[in-house]
Amino acid sequence: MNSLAKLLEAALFASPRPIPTEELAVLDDEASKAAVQSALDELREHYNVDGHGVELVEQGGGWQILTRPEYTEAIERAQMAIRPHRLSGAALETLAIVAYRQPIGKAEIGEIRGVDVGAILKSLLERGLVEVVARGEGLGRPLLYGTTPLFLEQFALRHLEELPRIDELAIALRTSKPAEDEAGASTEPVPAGSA
Amino acid sequence: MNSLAKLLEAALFASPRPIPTEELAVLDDEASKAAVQSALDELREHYNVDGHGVELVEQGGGWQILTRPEYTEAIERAQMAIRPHRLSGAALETLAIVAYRQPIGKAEIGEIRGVDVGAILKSLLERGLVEVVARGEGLGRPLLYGTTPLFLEQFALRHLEELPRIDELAIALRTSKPAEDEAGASTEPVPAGSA
Amino acid sequence: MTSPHQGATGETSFVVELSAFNGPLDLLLSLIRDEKVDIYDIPIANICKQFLERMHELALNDAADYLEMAARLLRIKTLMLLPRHEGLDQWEDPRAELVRRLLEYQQMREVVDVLERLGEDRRNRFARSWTQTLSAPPQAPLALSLAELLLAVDRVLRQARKPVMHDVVPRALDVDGAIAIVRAVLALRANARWRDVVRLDAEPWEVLSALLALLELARRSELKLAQSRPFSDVEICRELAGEAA
Repeated sequence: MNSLAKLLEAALFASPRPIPTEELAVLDDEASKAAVQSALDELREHYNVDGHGVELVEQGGGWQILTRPEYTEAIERAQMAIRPHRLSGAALETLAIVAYRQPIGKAEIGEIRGVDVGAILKSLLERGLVEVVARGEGLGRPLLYGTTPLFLEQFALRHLEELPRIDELAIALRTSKPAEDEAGASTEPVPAGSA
Repeated sequence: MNSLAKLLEAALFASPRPIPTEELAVLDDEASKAAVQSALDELREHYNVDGHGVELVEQGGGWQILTRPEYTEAIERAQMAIRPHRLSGAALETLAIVAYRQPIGKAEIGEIRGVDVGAILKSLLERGLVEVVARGEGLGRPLLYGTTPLFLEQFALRHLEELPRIDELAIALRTSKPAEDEAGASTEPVPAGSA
Repeated sequence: MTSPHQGATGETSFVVELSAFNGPLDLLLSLIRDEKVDIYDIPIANICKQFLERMHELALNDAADYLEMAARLLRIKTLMLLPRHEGLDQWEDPRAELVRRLLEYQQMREVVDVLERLGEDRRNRFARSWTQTLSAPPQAPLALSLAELLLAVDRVLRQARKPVMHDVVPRALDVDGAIAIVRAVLALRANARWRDVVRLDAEPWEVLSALLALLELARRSELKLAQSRPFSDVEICRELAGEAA
């Protein structure tokens, strides 16, 4: 490819929106509009002839590099198949507190964990594991959170009462096999006083 | 290019983040990890030999297509993309300490830098370059910080071990031994595992 | 920022000057470099004097971190003046701790140079900023196990201060929670129905909790319960006598 085509490729790749031909001409003072047009043709040809996963298309008032339609399905499928996401130790702790203390406000969770839990709570909400179940009393009527049916499903619980009582916890921990190996534990951000 | 290379190109084009090899392997059930690796090599070769405005790099825990540096200025001048701000010296110092000493608390960072690092740490957290990875022992159970995958990405590192080892630095100094027993910190110079 | 060398350029602003050095150790290190003195044998009186001068020039007199370092330097200077006892071979150099810190800092500055170079390289390349919306991006499935959750509970219990967590028990019924829900609903409107305070897929304990909550609130005259005919939906009406908001 000629150097103008390479420059256009880089610019089209980096730009967050389609770029019209006239704007592309700004990239190189010395390039005429005709030169830009022929460089675009060269780039498009190159993607087509050479066998690429992407193509150059003119749409939305400008030029864009798009992935070819025949690959979109595989990409979407792959996003589904991406290895299951493990919750971080911090997220699990927050979830545990919500499960045992619901309905509970953000401030109270933060007090127990000793850190601000806003971001973690947000991601648990997005994942559908907790939800707002009420508003609390007092200043600002804080949102109170509880666990969702999905939470029960994910942990294979029929209802919340199936969670061991705190005073039974030690026994439950001894009998239940910790998920997998140390792989899980090593990514555990919490300094395990136990493990 | 072979069809796997084209598929990988499409997937890499579709993602603003680096994609790890294992996730790329999910794109095609029939492709072995070796096949994915050789397709990646083919793609990288193609971009290099054939003269493209972009290149394939391995960094930040995965593979990513990036524009070649020689086009950056023109693209920025044409305001088609914006370069991220350069980090301040104070931010870089703090990052350097976190990278080498993680997990590390605010007080300890401040001691090494000789200044209070609260504000800097907050902005690094907001930028997603460091995160809370644990809580320390002792008074108040201080938060301990570590670097994120985004840190690797923004400094074009494949993993933390790519940073120079402490004993490779010109100023050789046995620093006070890191943490205590943290499994991660046992490999003296650079704590393993970015996770 | 590499080694920040800038002669005090006249009357530059406070902020600019502050950012010229990344802290007292940075300033100290630059003095040591400028004076070409051995870091292991710092002429402390001289360096201390210069440090104070630069602090003054740079208008850093109010910066706590710099003040602390100045105090430290003065203390070391005093200790160096104390007569050493001839017989005592156990003399500990008062500068030792400072030297250790300076070396540690200097080492870190080397890493900063590396990071700066790497960061600059990366800044010179653009990643794809426009992403094709394929379809709604599905979230990766979750891998969760009850054992993991219980371990998290255990950690929380270990970490939590006792007074906060001593009452952590699964509640068979959560009447307080249900009361909060009912009050929240009634805060929004004067009339509500059973279905407004109990979700359709409510667990039995939630249903019971809600029922007890309604009865309790009725007893406290915060609301009135009514049923227009048998088996119809229960109507919940706010009572003005309810407690002050």
